[in-house]
Amino acid sequence: MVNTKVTLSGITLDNPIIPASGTFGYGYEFAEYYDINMLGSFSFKGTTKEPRFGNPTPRIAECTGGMINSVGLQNPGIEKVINEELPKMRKVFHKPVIANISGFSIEEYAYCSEKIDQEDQVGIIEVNVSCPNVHHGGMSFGTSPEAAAEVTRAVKAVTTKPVYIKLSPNVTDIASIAKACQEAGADGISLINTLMGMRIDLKTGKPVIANKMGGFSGSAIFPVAVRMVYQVYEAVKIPIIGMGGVSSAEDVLEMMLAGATAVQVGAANLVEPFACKNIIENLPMVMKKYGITDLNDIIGGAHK
Amino acid sequence: MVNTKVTLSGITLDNPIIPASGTFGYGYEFAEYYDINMLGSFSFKGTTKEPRFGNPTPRIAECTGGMINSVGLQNPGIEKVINEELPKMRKVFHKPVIANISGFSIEEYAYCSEKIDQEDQVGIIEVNVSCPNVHHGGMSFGTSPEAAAEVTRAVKAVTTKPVYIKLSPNVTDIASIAKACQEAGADGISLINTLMGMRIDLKTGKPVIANKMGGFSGSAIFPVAVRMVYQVYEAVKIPIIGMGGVSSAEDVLEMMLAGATAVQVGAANLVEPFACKNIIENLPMVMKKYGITDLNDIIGGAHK
Amino acid sequence: MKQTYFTIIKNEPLTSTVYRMVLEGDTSAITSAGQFVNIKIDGLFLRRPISVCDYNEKTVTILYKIVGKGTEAMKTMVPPSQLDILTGLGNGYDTTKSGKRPLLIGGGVGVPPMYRLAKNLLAEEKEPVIILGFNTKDEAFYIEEFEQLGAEVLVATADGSLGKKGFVTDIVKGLSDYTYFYTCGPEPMLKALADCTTTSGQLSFEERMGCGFGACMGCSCETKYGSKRICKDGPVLEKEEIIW
Amino acid sequence: MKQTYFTIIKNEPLTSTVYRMVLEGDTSAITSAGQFVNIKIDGLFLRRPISVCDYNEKTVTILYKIVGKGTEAMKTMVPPSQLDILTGLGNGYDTTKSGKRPLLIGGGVGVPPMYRLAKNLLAEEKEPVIILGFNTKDEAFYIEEFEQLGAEVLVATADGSLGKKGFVTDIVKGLSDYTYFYTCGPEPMLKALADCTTTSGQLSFEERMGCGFGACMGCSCETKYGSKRICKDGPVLEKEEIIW
Ligand SMILES: Cc1cc2nc3c(=O)[nH]c(=O)nc-3n(C[C@H](O)[C@H](O)[C@H](O)COP(=O)(O)OP(=O)(O)OC[C@H]3O[C@@H](n4cnc5c(N)ncnc54)[C@H](O)[C@@H]3O)c2cc1C
Ligand SMILES: Cc1cc2nc3c(=O)[nH]c(=O)nc-3n(C[C@H](O)[C@H](O)[C@H](O)COP(=O)(O)OP(=O)(O)OC[C@H]3O[C@@H](n4cnc5c(N)ncnc54)[C@H](O)[C@@H]3O)c2cc1C
Ligand SMILES: Cc1cc2nc3c(=O)[nH]c(=O)nc-3n(C[C@H](O)[C@H](O)[C@H](O)COP(=O)(O)O)c2cc1C
Ligand SMILES: Cc1cc2nc3c(=O)[nH]c(=O)nc-3n(C[C@H](O)[C@H](O)[C@H](O)COP(=O)(O)O)c2cc1C
Ligand code: FES
Ligand code: FES
Repeated sequence: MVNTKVTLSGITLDNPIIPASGTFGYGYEFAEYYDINMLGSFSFKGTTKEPRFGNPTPRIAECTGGMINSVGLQNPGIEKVINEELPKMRKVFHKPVIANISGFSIEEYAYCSEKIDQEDQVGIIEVNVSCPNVHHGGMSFGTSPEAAAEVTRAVKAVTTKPVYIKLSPNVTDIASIAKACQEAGADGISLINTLMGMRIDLKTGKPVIANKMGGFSGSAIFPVAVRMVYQVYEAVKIPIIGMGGVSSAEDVLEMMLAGATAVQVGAANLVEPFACKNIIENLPMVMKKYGITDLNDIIGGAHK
Repeated sequence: MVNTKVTLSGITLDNPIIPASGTFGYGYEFAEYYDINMLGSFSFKGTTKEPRFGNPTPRIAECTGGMINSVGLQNPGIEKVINEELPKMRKVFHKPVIANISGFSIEEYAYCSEKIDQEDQVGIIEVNVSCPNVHHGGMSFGTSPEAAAEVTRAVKAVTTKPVYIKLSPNVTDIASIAKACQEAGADGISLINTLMGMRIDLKTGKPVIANKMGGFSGSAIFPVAVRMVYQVYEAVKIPIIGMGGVSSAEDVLEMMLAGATAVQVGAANLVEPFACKNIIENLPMVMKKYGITDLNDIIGGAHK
Repeated sequence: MKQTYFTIIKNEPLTSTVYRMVLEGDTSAITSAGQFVNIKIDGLFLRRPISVCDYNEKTVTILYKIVGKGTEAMKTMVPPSQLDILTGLGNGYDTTKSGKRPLLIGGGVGVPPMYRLAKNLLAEEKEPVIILGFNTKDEAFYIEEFEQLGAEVLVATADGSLGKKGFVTDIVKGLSDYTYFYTCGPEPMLKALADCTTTSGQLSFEERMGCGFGACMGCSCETKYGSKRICKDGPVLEKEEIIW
Repeated sequence: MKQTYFTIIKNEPLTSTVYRMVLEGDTSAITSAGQFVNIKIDGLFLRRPISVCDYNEKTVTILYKIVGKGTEAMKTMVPPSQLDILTGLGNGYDTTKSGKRPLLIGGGVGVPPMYRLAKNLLAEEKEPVIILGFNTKDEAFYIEEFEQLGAEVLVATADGSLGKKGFVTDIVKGLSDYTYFYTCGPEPMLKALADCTTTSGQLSFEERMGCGFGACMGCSCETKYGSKRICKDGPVLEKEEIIW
């Protein structure tokens, strides 16, 4: 018997596998295909104050080992999420979930976080300061330590639940941003969001994505994600949820060795609807192969 | 008949294909396999003032769609490059080459650039401010507009040939760095160097690369490279040499549509020794397929 | 939706760029004409969505046009190799609204879903009129197959090399006794049809897809009744809800 | 170096983890024992370097151990599929220095290159002594093949289940009449052999490779005569130049 239980800020997960925000909706699409209660948790679609249609289509482009999306935070807005989506979600998933929150101003982050904080089923609030599709004064909140810290403080001031800040990889110095969030009171760090990427259609000579650029994710970005998780683990003491290109139980172990306590799976869910189920089912076998009896033993193991 | 000739700062290349620094040695390895005079030009291995063995091995790791290297600027030093390598190179390549220069101080950049500037066969000096393996005060010269501009000015002050600054992608705002280089007198911009990446060996639980992190390149990074070339094209007026994951004639066209005047091919040479030859031979056919008669017509085409 | 392995039992050209592939496997998730499958192709990240042209308990037939890497790869596949496929995607056409004499209008690679739809309508003892549009005679396919179903088939080619010279709309404009319409094809054709038809109808849309089963919001479009996902709430939309 | 397609004509297990693959194609670039080939495997970026075990005008034989993704994929390949391979890589062993009675010492997957080397030395009418080291009997392979060459073969296993219990060095220490040595195997074994041998010799090294043909400096190692690339200036180094 192996132990796959891990703990994030006092919340124990049966296993570290968490579908990433934006790739799992509110869970019920997937609940049609398998019992999603086998998941450690899941992070639901990024929520903003107002309803958003998101960016114009095409919003998706193919890349070697990955994809670009520019969905642009399509969501029904915080009221509808709380009143319509969460009740539906509750029927198919009975564990604490991760509420992914986005915003265009400090006030909006605080507003949505305060609201969602009151929802019983929310275990962790994951504050996305990194969406590359939405700009506030040019760059996102996640590109400067000060702005990220400010968002963190504002959200912490109005919430009672653990707050994880989700960082953008499109920065020069990820460690200093993570550190600033920790100092501002963050309970944990989620990383990485998508890399900014672009594809051009040779037939039209124009960007494939209507919005020109979008967020690049999938296996291709895994080495960047592992590196950043490793760097952030050296910089902070709070737990890390690692993600970016994870698509196998082996990838989960690698992320945890780099320093992640739990691991999110994003784009892989889209092309392999059973990706998370398969990973969870394979995990004990792969742990045995590498002589691991308790996942907690390997968190940050590559630093030793 | 299609036209594949492009011009970089007054130097006309028969085609835009240029093997990237560090993946083509000084050319003579490849000259054993094909006549490398078919290339537009090539950028030789990064040169420093002193000879360098580089980083400890293992220096190479496998990734989805790419690889990590931490060669760490192994080279015989500027004297030997000039006295031993260039004479050998001259025998197998008869066109202007690109001299790739690295350094650990402003003085070293200037010293090496001044020396190499006197070599007849050097057409362009490509100043690598981006190598992620070598740190000066923590980060490389390529991570701040000021430092990059300072290197540019120092090199321009002591050289007569076109100076291209080769930028790191591991930054928050590539456009502002490119702009600073242009203002400091750069004749062109080369981008991107490798993304910082890491892999961990599950068998040992430790990083695969002895130096822990290394430079991630290959097809996987193509969407990031296209995006950055596109961003820099909007920010500067000087020509861009685009690179990062290029491995086909189609990729060359995509880079040029994004804004590149010429295109370098790196990691692809290592796994397909005939990559550049194949690309050059396929280029006219692929141009015809997309109705392109003159490559110059498509440079920056995606911005229109 | 089901994820299953299918075995290729036939893969053959219909024209120089359009191929027919017949696949054997579990088709139980496919419930109506106008649905699509999403095919995993080695070396590519995203699956490729292709409409169901026809199916029975054991096989599904798709017709695909070679346009890029994925379809290039499909072209070279030989029986009995296997493909990882998601089936039963999308809403499909609703035949209950057809009336007695619906038009089925397919343009280019929008032709395939019309085949099963025609079969279904004929089985329901309706009298579909099939209108197929192609650029030129050499690119035309499946005309005989439609005729063999016993339906009335009208063809338009842009260059006049087969059937009526012009577009499918030129044919539709000349008709008046139809009760409804179903269509699939390039978006400009869909728009033109929505404009020139005198009845209600259902139109099948294409969009670049991330997942194909409703998870990513990659394929959203705005309709009069709010945002819809082409892959899950579509690909078939009703004429009245579409915002052009 | 040559880049050519080879056709797999045989791919069979020798033990539960070691396989033999025989490939047919243009072997003209292979010039000596101890060279290696670099194999492109679908879905992996880097090629995989494997020593030449034997070759003739038309075929090359390699023995490989399943250790990761690449070798897992090789294991499932079936004749007559094709592989894109770079051949004629590395310097190989120099037999001119062997003297009359050289030792050939192979450990684990270091055994394969010894096979062709033994053949070459025998053809030169020398009297090689073959020393093969394995962990245990079940992991041993190619002993008979070496014996059939007509050479003297000594075996050591770590657990004593076959041949002498212990390491190849335990055998080497008991020998005194040898004129030279050639070896390939895990680095600790190479080091131990360099220490316990009384003659000069040639040792073959492994390193993670980017290109395998001298272009990337990924595989450099420092020697007494400066930096060398394992892939091009090696994999065979002389005992005297090695810095441990
Ligand atoms: C619901 C639906 C049903 C379809 N049915 C058919 C059919 O029956 N027969 C047929 O030939 N084609 C059909 N298509 C179009 C088909 O999906 C594309 O032609 C195919 O994906 C192109 O892949 P590729 O790799 O060859 O081309 P590439 O150009 O290399 O594709 C690159 C990317 O663009 C996407 N893409 C390219 N063209 C389209 C397009 N027109 N629509 C959506 N995504 C696209 C691909 O899925 C892929 O992600 C359908 C599309 C959709 C959305
Ligand atoms: C010159 C040379 C000759 C070799 N000859 C043989 C042989 O005859 N038989 C045999 O079984 N093996 C041989 N090896 C080792 C063989 O290359 C590796 O076992 C193989 O590449 C592992 O690939 P994988 O994808 O299965 O493993 P993975 O662990 O998935 O490989 C990941 C990466 O690590 C590299 N790698 C892993 N192990 C090694 C290693 N020991 N040495 C170098 N790179 C490694 C791979 O090339 C790849 O880049 C040789 C290695 C070298 C350098
Ligand atoms: C289609 C799509 C939509 C996404 N939407 C969100 C979102 O709403 N909020 C967020 O924080 N991250 C979002 N992400 C980012 C993912 O949660 C994840 O951080 C990223 O994709 C990297 O993981 P991956 O490589 O496993 O996909 C989205 C990603 C994709 C592919
Ligand atoms: C093995 C290796 C060595 C490299 N050495 C150098 C170097 O010395 N100087 C430099 O400017 N870039 C160096 N690079 C970076 C490449 O020139 C190129 O910018 C990068 O690899 C992205 O292109 P690619 O994806 O085509 O490889 C090296 C890359 C590789 C893979
Ligand atoms: S393609 Fe993912 S929701 Fe439609
Ligand atoms: S592996 Fe590239 S030089 Fe040896």
